[in-house]
Amino acid sequence: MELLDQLKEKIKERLPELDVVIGWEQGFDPLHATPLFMRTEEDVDRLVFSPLCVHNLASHLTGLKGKKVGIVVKGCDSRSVVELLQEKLLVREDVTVFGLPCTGVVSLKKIKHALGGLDKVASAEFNGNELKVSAAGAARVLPLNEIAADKCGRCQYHNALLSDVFVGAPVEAAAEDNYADVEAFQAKSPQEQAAYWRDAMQRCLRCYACRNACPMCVCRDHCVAQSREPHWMTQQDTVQEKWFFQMIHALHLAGRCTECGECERACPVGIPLLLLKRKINKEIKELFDYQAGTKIDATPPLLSFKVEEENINERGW
Amino acid sequence: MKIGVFICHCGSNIAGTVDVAKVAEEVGKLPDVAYSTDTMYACSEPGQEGIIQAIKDHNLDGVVVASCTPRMHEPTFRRTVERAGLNRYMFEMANIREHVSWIGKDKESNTQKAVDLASIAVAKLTQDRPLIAKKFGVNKRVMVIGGGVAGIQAALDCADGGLEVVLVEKTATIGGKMAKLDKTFPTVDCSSCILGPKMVDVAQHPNITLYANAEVDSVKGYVGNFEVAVKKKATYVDWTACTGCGLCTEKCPSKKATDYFNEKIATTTAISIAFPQAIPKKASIDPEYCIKITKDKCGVCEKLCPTKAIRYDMQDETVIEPVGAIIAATGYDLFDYTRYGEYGGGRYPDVITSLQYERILSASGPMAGHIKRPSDGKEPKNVVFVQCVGSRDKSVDRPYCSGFCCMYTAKQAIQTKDHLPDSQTYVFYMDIRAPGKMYDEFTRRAMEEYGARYIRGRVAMIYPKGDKYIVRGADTLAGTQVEVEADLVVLAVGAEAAKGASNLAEKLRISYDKYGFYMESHVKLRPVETNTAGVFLAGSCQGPKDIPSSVAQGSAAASKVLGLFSKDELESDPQVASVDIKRCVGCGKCIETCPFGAIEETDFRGEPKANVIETVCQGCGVCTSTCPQGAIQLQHFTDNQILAEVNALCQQPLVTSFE
Amino acid sequence: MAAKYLKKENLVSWLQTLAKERLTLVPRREGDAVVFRPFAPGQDIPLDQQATTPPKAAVFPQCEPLLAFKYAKDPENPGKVGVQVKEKLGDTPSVVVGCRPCDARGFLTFDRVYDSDRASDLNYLTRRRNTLFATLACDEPASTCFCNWVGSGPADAEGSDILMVPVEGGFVLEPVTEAGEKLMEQAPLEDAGDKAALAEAVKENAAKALGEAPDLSQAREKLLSLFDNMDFWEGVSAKCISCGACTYLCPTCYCFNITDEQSGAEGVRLRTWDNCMSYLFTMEASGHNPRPTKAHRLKNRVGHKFSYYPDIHDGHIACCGCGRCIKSCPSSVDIRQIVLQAIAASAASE
Amino acid sequence: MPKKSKNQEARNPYLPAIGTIIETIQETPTIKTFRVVLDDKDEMERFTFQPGQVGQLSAFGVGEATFVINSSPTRMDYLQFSVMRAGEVTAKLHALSTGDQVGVRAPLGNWFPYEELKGKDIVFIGGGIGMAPLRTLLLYMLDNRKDYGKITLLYGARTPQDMAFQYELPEWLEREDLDATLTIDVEAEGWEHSVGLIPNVLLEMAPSAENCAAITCGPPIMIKFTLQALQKLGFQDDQIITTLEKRMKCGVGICGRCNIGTKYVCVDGPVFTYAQLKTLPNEL
Amino acid sequence: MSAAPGNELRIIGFLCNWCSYGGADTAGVGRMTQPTDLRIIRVPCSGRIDPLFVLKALVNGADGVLVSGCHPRDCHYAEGNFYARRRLEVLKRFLQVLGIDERRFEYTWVSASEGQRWQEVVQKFTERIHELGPAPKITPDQMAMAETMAAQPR
Repeated sequence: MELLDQLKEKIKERLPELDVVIGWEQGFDPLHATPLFMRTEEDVDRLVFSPLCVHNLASHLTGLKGKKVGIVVKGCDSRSVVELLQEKLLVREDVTVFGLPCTGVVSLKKIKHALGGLDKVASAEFNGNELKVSAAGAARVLPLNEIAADKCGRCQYHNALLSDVFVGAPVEAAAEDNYADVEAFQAKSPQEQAAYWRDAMQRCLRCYACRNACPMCVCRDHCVAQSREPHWMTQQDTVQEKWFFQMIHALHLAGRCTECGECERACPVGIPLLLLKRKINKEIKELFDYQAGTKIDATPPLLSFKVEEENINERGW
Repeated sequence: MKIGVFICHCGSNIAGTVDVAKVAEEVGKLPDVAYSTDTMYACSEPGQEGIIQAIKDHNLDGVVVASCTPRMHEPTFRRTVERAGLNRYMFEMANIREHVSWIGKDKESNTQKAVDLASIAVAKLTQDRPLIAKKFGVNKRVMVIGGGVAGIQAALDCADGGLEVVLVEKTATIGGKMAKLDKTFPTVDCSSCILGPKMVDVAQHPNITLYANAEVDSVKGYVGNFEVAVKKKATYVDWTACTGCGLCTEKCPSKKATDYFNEKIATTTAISIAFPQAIPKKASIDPEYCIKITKDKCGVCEKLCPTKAIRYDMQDETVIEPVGAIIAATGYDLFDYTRYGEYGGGRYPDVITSLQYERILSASGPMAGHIKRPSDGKEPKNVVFVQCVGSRDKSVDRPYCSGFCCMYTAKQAIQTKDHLPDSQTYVFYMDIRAPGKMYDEFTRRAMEEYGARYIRGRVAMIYPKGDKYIVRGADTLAGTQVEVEADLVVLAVGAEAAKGASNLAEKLRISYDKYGFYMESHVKLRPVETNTAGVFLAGSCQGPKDIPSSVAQGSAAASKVLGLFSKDELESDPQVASVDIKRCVGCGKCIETCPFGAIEETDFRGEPKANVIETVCQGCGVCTSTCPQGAIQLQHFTDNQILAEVNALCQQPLVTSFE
Repeated sequence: MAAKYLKKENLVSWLQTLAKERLTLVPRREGDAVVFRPFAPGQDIPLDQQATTPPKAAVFPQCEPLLAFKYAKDPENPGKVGVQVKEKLGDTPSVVVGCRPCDARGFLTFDRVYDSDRASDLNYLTRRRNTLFATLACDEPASTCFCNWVGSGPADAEGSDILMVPVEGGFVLEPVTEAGEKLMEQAPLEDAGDKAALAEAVKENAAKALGEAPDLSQAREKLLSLFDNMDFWEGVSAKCISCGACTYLCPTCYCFNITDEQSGAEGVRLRTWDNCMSYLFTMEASGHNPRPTKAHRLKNRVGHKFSYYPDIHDGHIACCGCGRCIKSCPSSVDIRQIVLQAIAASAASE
Repeated sequence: MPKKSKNQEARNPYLPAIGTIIETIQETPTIKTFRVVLDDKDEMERFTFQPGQVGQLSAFGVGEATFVINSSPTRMDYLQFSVMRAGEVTAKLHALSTGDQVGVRAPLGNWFPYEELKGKDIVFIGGGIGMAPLRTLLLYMLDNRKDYGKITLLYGARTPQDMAFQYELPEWLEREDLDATLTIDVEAEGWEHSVGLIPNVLLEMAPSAENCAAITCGPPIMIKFTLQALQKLGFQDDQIITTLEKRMKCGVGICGRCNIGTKYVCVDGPVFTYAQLKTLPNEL
Repeated sequence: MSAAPGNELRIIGFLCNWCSYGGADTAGVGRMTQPTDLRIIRVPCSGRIDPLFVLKALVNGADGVLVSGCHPRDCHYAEGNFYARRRLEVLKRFLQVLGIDERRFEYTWVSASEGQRWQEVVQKFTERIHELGPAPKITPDQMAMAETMAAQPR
């Protein structure tokens, strides 16, 4: 609570010079937080911060261009802000970052699995490393590490990498990411992989929540998924088209994706989209020793080159 | 769309292994193809007339020719369709000769492949749009980089043709390698006697601005409108004041400075003038050896200088020269023979390079034209010439022939005999390359009249024995080992690309081969052009050349520039990138990746947007594949055009078929 | 026919029978989602909660051909190309089993638009006439449910052919239409007996659990009165990310796009779901866009459902209260809140 | 489940009739006119429409776009559409020539209230491609000349080259029963007519508002200032009639994108009086 | 368009105009016999090749895709192939997670003079694709089968 009070105080201090500050508030049920756009002190009083604050609020930044915007970020969210700044998609002076330390957020999908559904949640409360939920008349206690988002288990940046105001005590821990999930998936045969994606893509609705939730998908209104010039895709609802869109999304994020996982979280039909981006990130790391969203003054690896590449073999025949 | 398709027989070149009539028939079934036929020679006069007639008869709005490579006849056919009133970009070519008939044996497969390739061309054409070239003005000034004989010739020809010329020379004097030579083959006439007057012409020509001791720093712009930044390196002497009287060089107490002009066989003073005929004849200070600059003592030259031209605090200075064309004439450098450990690797004082020998032979050289051994000043008796040092040798990555070494070695053998009638010369050679006018006769004279002993074989080793050297090699004609006792060994070191050549090439955006020699546009047909419009080549920067060839290229490059400048306006290639302002989100990724700086950020109603500087854009399309939303499209190679080609080859079936 | 009882264990055999004559769509778990798919023997049929996606696609597919066309050449004159078109109507007899009352009722919103005095959408109507709904009544509302706000309820049979009320051990099936009755004839049913009373209790409890519904009748004028209050709309749309999750999961969202695709000489004109939250929805070729921001677009989405549509269609709200737009919204935008806020805000400004 | 369609005809509203282009006219660098005859002779003979109604032209493979039928119902030799090149469909249409086939879904939408306008003076004010919808009504009125009072036409374009319908302008200028004025934005060589922006020229012409209706169409900015000018001249809101353009797909009020509040431009429009527009929410 | 006769597979090549397309021409001029499966699409520079073209071809059913450009440091446009090298390498590795056999895509560098090298490249790549056989296609039938399979209890 103390952290939250400090945060509110700091936001109130800066609010007069800002058009809006983005944070979280309680959503439609006890398990859902929802983005909060604070313009007045009363708005700030509705601010919450807990492991339920899953949204990466940086996704809203490019839509607020030209405004003085404050944003509350967790460690992972801050990487998106860094990447946006690096790509000059934001003006540094226009953004005030309220950085937080974070020990992890929940995966609502995991809670849904544990509870058998999220439709009837009556209360939810965090107690140390446990979540106490009552749903459909029954109470359950879920340890945080069992319901934490996958990304939190491999988090290397618990604390906001960039902040104008940092609130709270930095978290010391940092995990290693060995891309075990990617490795495991790669162990499948191409046929198995293809079948997996074919099945998953079949239920894709082409709602583009994955794209619009992505903080780095800055084309949005001009996305090639729906344009005729260029006409990369048809509007047919075939698996190929839906799958091809995910390839576009992943490749357009190559060297840019900060692995916030919003694409996957936003997907209403639960397609594990982050895997595709993590695969590319794994390769980008290996090839160029680069991690998106960690340095403002870096150049994304696919927008640069070296005359002699250390890790790419020249592919002589 | 109404497309006409013409399948060329190319005599039997295509028709021999492709059923051209079948191809025409199959492609004719495509919905947009209104007319399809086969033709004997599409590129011939009647072939082209046939295309023009068909365009008129069938009201065609685009043409596909399936014949040879577009790299050959695309321009031809573009002109053809233009003559018929179509835009020249409403034309596509399918390469069914080089890519089909000449490489595939099976007629059926070839025919199907030809159908596919022609169909791709049709698919692309349905997406083509007329493109119109923009005109832009030309700055009729030319820059020549390099003041060797090729550069001098190019500069003089351009200047005589009425152009303003900026000549940029890296060293303190023009003249290049030729100025260092004593005599030239096959006439054995005095090098400086024939070059000197040309150098003076350069100095006196009203149209030529000469920057000696200067280098090109950066090149911006495009044909007709380059902006070249030239860095004038500090000489510590105000050249506007210096009269070249030479008083300073006489009195300079620092006499150990490296004498580059004399190929380091002597030393010079810290303040010096390269040689008596130097152009410009101005003194310059080598700061490394100047006592005043290094130790803040001395200052003799400053006190002596009658025109008060000395400036110890001089800095490098950059000037911007706007020009419309650039001739690169940066010459060559010598192979570093010290890489041959078996020849002493530079440790033996009497094993010298051929160019050092030229300086020894030169009457104005450090030995005043007397042949003496560098080690002890004695006249040599046996002089051994070793050819192909750093030429035709894969082991040092110099597999190519430097071309002129055979000739100058023969010349030096002749000169040796002239200077020292008692001497005996030996020449170890691999083959004698003497294909020029009077060249072979000349080498024969060296052997027959001047007694040079030619031994065919590589030298395996040179080692000292007493005050002499043993040159051991094979005589491959006799099939024996040979050992020759030598007083002086002259290595015919090969030519390699000038140091920094690749660096300059990148600034000029021209390509170079793996040895650093600049790439001409076409080996045979465009020898002085490059693939960058407005940049031309002359002399050895393109590959080793003797003097007549270098001079010829200098003139050739000049004539290309004069031709280019004969128009007041140039047409830009419309195959450039173009921004859809509605789709551009102003992220600047294209600006970041453009290799030519051809994209700039502009403001459109308060939003940043990309803007293509059409004359700078070279049409590579890196921007198009960088832009995620496809807002910047390379005209004539747009996403939709390439996608149409892909779809022509493989497309997903539609969700419903018509039936 | 009166209400009958279907034992849980007999559900599959009924579905098997149905599947012989009709494309039988039932909920199926796929990944983290429950979606409607053709029934296959041996599959698990998750009926305990509302499916992730509604069975909208059964009648109104995500993508369908409106027509196919073909360019044909005149053999005499290859320069003359003719074109033929063919309509493409899907008339496979289908039945959806296990959807919820809100899901089935959603099509009523379609019907008023797709079959009007002005036009009859044959593609839609052909499928509509060939599709039946055996709807499962809800026993307990989810936190996102608000069917009672829009004039419906957890056991609303309107739009369904059979209403299945879940009771201990099985379902009480109530025929709603003649076609539904016929379907029931194929089921291994028992007399409802005292199960009928149990079913009534389930219905009652569910209705009670939903609580009191606010009066939305004034929303029609209130939303219009707020039309020019862009501050309001910017406020409520701030967290929206303009994706199509809400519209594509909505049983009542009926807007669509038409695009052509061609391959060689043949092609199709496709009808695909479209999303009014997309910038492109109203984007004109000139570059002008009457709804340039998400605030404009959300205003139209809410306005259309709660004001413009009811205005044209006898007060019927174009929302079935299923709550999927709330539940599946990546930002948890709550359309209930927006409507209530609109009513409150315009009241405050009056 | 609806058993029977409410719409008795129940023809497929998405199925276009096939028509053949019998003539094209390159009106301006960006506007091309197509004269189309439906291939089915009976259908062509039966075809009727009202001035102001629109049609959807199909370039199969690319898509459909909406254009007003700018020929007059009184002259049914062909249906005329004038297409300004803007997007993908219009680009494809521009590539078509005589003998090519197109799809036609027409007539769609409402029309000018030509019956109610009988006996009134009429002022037509057209800008650029906005002249096309006016042309159909103008021709209709000229063909029923006795039914209407004084008819005035003000047609403006950016430059002389941008002026469409040049083949009939001389006739319009010469007709005694039509007061036609042409204007361009800025002076150009060889231009013998008015120069100036449409609203300014309109104010100079100062047509009387009494028993008069103004019918105007053009780019949004022109409409904005023309409305102001008309108001200055004393025209009431219900005396001003215009026609709207929106992104349309289905053309029959279903697909849901062309609405302004409760009104669907494709079926309730495109013709509105300014008075009607004022009752709609502000979302043009 | 129908696939080629006989047992040809569908292989698409994207070649830069200045080097590799010229190299293929050189091979042709030298009458260097090659398998006939490959269909070449000419682009100005390997830097113009959006990796998505390759994916589009593969998703659309191509059995193999070959990209060839100027050797690094030899780009006609100075830097195009440097960008291409990074993009194509990332693409190649990306395939490992998509279920598209990465051997179906290859990129290489062939200069305009390397006719023989081009011949070898085409030879080897075509052989490789034939070893892999036709690419698995997603057909409606297959989808229906997958659906039935997926409906089985898990």
